[in-house]
Amino acid sequence: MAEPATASHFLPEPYRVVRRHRETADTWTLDLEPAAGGDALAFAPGQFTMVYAFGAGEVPISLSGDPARPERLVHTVRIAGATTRAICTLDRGGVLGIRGPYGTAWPVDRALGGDLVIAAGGIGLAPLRPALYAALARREELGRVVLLYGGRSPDQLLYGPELERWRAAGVDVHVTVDRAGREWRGPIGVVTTLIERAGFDPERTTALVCGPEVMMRFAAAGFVRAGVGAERVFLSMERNMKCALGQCGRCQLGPVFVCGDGPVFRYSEIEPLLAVPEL
Amino acid sequence: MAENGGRRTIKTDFLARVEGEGAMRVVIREGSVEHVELRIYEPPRFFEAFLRGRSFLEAPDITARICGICPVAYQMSACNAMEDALGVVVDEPVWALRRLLYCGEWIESHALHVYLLHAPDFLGYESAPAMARDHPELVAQGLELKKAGNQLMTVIGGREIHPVNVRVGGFYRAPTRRELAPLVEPLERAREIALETVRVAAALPCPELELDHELVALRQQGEYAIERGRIVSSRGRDFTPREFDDHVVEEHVERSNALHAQLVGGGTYLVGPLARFTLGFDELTPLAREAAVEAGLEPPARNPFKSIVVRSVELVHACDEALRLIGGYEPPDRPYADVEPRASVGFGATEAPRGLLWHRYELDDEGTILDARIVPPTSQNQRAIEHDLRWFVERYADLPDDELGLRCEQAIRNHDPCISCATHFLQLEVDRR
Amino acid sequence: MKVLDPRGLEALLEALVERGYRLIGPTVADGAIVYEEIRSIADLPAGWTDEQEAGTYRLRRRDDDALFGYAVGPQSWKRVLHPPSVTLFRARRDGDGGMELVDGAEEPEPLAFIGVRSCDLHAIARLDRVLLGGRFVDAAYEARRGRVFVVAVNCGVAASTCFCVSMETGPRATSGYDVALTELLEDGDRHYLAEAGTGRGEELLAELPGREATAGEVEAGEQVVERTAASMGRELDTEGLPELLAASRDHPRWDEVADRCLTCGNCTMVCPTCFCTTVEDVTDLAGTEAERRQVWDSCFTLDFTYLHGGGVRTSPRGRYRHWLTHKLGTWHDQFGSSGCVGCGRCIAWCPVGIDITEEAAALREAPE
Amino acid sequence: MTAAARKTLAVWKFASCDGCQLSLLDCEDELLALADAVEIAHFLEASSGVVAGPYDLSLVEGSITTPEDAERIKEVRRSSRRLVTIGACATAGGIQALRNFADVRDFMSVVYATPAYVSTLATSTAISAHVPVDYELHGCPVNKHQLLEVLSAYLNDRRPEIPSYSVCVECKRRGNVCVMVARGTPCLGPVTHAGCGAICPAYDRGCYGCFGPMESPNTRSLAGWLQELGASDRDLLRSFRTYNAAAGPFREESEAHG
Ligand SMILES: Cc1cc2nc3c(=O)[nH]c(=O)nc-3n(C[C@H](O)[C@H](O)[C@H](O)COP(=O)(O)OP(=O)(O)OC[C@H]3O[C@@H](n4cnc5c(N)ncnc54)[C@H](O)[C@@H]3O)c2cc1C
Ligand code: SF4
Ligand code: SF4
Ligand code: SF4
Repeated sequence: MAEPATASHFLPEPYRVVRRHRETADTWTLDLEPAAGGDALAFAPGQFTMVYAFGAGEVPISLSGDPARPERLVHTVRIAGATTRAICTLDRGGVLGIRGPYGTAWPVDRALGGDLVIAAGGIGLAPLRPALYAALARREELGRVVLLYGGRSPDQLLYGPELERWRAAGVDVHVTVDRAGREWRGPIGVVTTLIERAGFDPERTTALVCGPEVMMRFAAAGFVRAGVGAERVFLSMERNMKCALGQCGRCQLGPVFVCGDGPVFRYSEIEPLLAVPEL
Repeated sequence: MAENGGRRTIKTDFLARVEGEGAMRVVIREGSVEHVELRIYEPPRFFEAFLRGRSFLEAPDITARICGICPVAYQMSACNAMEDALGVVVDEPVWALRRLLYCGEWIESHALHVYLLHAPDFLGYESAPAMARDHPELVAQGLELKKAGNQLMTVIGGREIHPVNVRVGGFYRAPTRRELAPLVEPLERAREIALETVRVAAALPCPELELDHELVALRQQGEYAIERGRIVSSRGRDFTPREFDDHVVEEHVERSNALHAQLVGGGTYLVGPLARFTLGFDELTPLAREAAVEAGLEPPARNPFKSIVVRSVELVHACDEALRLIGGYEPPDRPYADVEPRASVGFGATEAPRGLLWHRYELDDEGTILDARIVPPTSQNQRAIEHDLRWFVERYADLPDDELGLRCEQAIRNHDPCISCATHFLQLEVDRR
Repeated sequence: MKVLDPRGLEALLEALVERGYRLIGPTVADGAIVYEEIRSIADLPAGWTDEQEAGTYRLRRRDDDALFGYAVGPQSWKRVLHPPSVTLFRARRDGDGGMELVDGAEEPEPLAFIGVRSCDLHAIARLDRVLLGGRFVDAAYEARRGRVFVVAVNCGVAASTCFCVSMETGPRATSGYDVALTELLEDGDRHYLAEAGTGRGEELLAELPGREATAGEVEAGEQVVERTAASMGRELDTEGLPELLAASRDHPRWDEVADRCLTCGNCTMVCPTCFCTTVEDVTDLAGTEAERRQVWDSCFTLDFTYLHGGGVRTSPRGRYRHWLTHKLGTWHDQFGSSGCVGCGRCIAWCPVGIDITEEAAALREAPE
Repeated sequence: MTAAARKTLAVWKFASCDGCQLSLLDCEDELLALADAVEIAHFLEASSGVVAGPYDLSLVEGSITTPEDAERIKEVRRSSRRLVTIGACATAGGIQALRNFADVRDFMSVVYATPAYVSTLATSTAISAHVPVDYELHGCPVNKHQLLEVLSAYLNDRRPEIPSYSVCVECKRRGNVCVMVARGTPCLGPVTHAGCGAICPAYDRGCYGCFGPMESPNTRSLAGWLQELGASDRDLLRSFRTYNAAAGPFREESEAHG
């Protein structure tokens, strides 16, 4: 008779909030450390964890910190409902449950020797930030590094001060917003419009896209139109998920499970699925 | 409360700790009571009207919705009436199961009333949770007792409120012995608590008041009547539910907007624990009888302030009886008797925790209800309640207004009036202040 | 192969109990044959059979007292192996804002499944594939699964809803059992051919009173299974089905079935391979204790695909299409086989008799 | 928790049987903990102590059937930060909404000798028809575990975990044998909102729909099947027109058989 060989993958580890930073009216960045001490879990850019807030629920949240800095886990969370509210309103010192990391990663390495274009919409910049950190760590090996970032309005943009630092570190940062007041100097419009003026070499470009599903569909199509091969465009999907282990069945998108086969998918593979309503 | 010349009006806009919503108004002029009124402003829900056109099979579940406190009473009276109409003979084991379910409702309802609604009056608290701060054990044991009743209803009926297992002819499904077994322990505990309750209740301070109303209750040979029986009275009446109309008239009393039930040639009468105890004392289980005697309670019971003691005695009885029924339980061969509709009239009466609950239905060939009449206990007692109030106010008119008000409320609660029940028959004067 | 008489069968049950197994097997309750704890062969549905149609199931008397003369009922072994409600973990808040997390798993008890049909053996194997053979192992499932002893039964009758032959999952048990039985009925006599599928099955059989089967008996056993195979009530053409489904996402049949489908979820609940779950969080009133429970869910609920801002599969059409496509199509992509084992439960227990074989066949028809 | 920090709870009653608020008192194991966790500021069935509003959470039982109540509910809404309706009466008008399908004057004359005294509206309507409602808990009566879940959710600032799928999901989880399939007993479970724990089928009868319509009720398909099982139009009309008669999908289905 087999003894239970495996420890439960459902059981989270307690992590303590060591820093909270308000990004926008409804979005916070939380730095977490294992409550029991030691290093936090290691992860690759694009991966996510399941974050458990006491009694409220457990939700998938992307890791948004630097994968090269293992002592802290960073999550950027937007309040969407009860669980995310419980996460965002936790005081410093409060404890969350964390398990993971899960899912596929942004293939930053694939871009080496060529250009890397990152297109983000809204909270979609959070899962892409680790990719940007990874790219900056190997800046020398990359051609152009471009960030195309769209937000609803200027006050909804994440990581404001960092955008400047990235610029300084050799990233072409283009920001656009849907609407803005007079004081806004930048462009107004959707991210897709930035693609045309971004100035990258489509032949040797890898594009990483994350944002609302419609935005990703348009942006990915935009890259393809600009000449980037669909197999070099990647996007990160969102589906309801309860386990992240491929067992609750909820995150199916046709033949794939978003939690394990994704969330990062190659556009050439996912495009036919995205085209089907209610899949 | 208003003072105006020699006239005092004591009124409570919201009667608390009763089921349903009502109010009380007493007008005293020059020290003598001019007007006493138990007001019901619970909005009407028209059960008798919409029962017309429904199937006879639906009556138990529909009438249960008259009152969430005593749904089993409604279900049982409705079943009795339908079975009477259709000449259905129900097997004894099914009757036993009915009594068992009904015991659950008695335990739940009496414990609710004794501990959560009535005891705070005697001990001077606004609610049971408030009472729990000073008497945590007392409230805890009351809740435990109440829970035992609810468990019984849940196992047999499927849930505590509006059980789903009762049908005309019996039950949809008879519980197994295995399902009943876990009830024994809590019921044994409950019986202990009930005995303790009798002692505690008997020691509560209690005004002396003797009523001489005619007392009316069901009586059934060999049983402390609950789910069936003939209707008897302390003045020697003895009739079947079918003859109810020959004995009871509903009269429009002046000065009041309510229809008051009266006995033909008798007047004010009282149903409920006092009546049951007085007329069925000999049928209580020995344990319940002993507990009563020890508490100094013997028939006839005529002091409404003693009703809390009588309810406690009935709690002992219901626990004892439930344990006996579970001990001897064999699932009936068939959980229900077959029923065939036909044009007919049927009558049914059972003892709701608050007293006699009478139903009458007229059916057509297909079993569609042509006419329905329901007389719940609170409506029968309304006159008696007002009588108590009058007596009380006359006696204690010199108390300050708020104290008198509180005492009057307590006098009303003696009868555990269920206004939700009363509403659908009472004439209303909706008077919202 | 051994032959047991009813006493030998009883001895088999006793030997299992002696080894510490609780027995779960077919028995009659509430108008159906369900899997519950049994204590002896007297608890088996002797002389009962079932008559099944789309949306209908009725118990009927047989004219003999066969112990296994029926097909599968409303429940499957999923109920035991992947129960309707499981505590994942408990959490307690401690004074300084901390949180203690405790695994909810309980030590499972050893169970012997009596009378597992071939389709259900395959269903268990498919659950194994999902819960044990993927990126992550479901530890609680693994623990329960590892303590099960399987006594299979080769089917002597097929219901009108059965189509295991089409799915190549029966009616003969070919793997996944410790012991497999075939019931031989002859002139009112009942005998049981017993073969072992594992070492421990073999050991067990060796202890039982009985004799070696004759060639004739073995042959009779084969015939039982062949007769059953020949009397399948339904069939499903699986040829190219995953591709067909992938190409049929706009087929008008989906609208037609959505008109009938109640989105009640019964099909998923009775399906022995449907594994989807959700979680429920419960807290006490004081907010210091919390529990997280995994419970059966269904892709027919709106919550299943809920995303902030709206669900993915909101129309009944989308939900039914997902279910059928997953069962017969995308399961292949995900787990290398069909998600359907042909047990027919979803056909019989659909309250409005929607028939997966009929729907799949209709999709083959070119839309008008 | 300090007394000052405790949230206040009020329980209100409109036309109803009292059963839903009794469910609160039926939480014998939790009642005292509840009284600790919240300040019960207004709950006439349980307490004569009344604290003035505003209240953090109001539970409302019962439907609106009189002009006075139509005013009173506005007052309740004004004094409540959150307002949760409990039970079929409050969420759908209850069984007394059967008057909506008839002439209320006929109804009155059946019950009352002097109808002139009775002040009533022609319809019985859900609370949400009069004021905005934060959450609706279904059932005739509500399930006490769900009621506790709602309370604990509001106390802990989260959304109540109350699924809106069919009774069938609960029925199967419970391990009931489907009464419709195995016996041909008409059952409203497939179109009825979960919450009761599928008790009717557990007691060998069909669900009678007391929790009201589920999230995507296909009443037409079910009614068609019930007809095949032998139900007449009249049976169907009665089935859909009882405890949640005025709830949209049930009302429409009953009207299709009227
Ligand atoms: C792979 C992945 C990465 C994500 N990364 C981030 C991130 O970095 N930052 C961030 O703010 N959000 C992220 N999200 C979205 C986040 O998970 C949802 O906003 C969150 O689940 C909403 O939960 P709620 O309980 O607060 O809201 P409610 O709207 O009340 O949701 C109720 C439940 O539905 C499910 N649900 C609702 N919306 C989503 C959703 N969009 N995705 C998955 N499940 C959902 C969850 O189980 C949730 O508990 C990510 C989602 C996925 C799938
Ligand atoms: S196919 Fe049948 S069982 Fe499945 S959800 Fe639809 S109606 Fe329910
Ligand atoms: S008995 Fe009713 S609720 Fe249960 S599965 Fe069957 S149809 Fe659904
Ligand atoms: S099964 Fe249906 S009728 Fe019965 S209690 Fe549940 S919701 Fe009400």
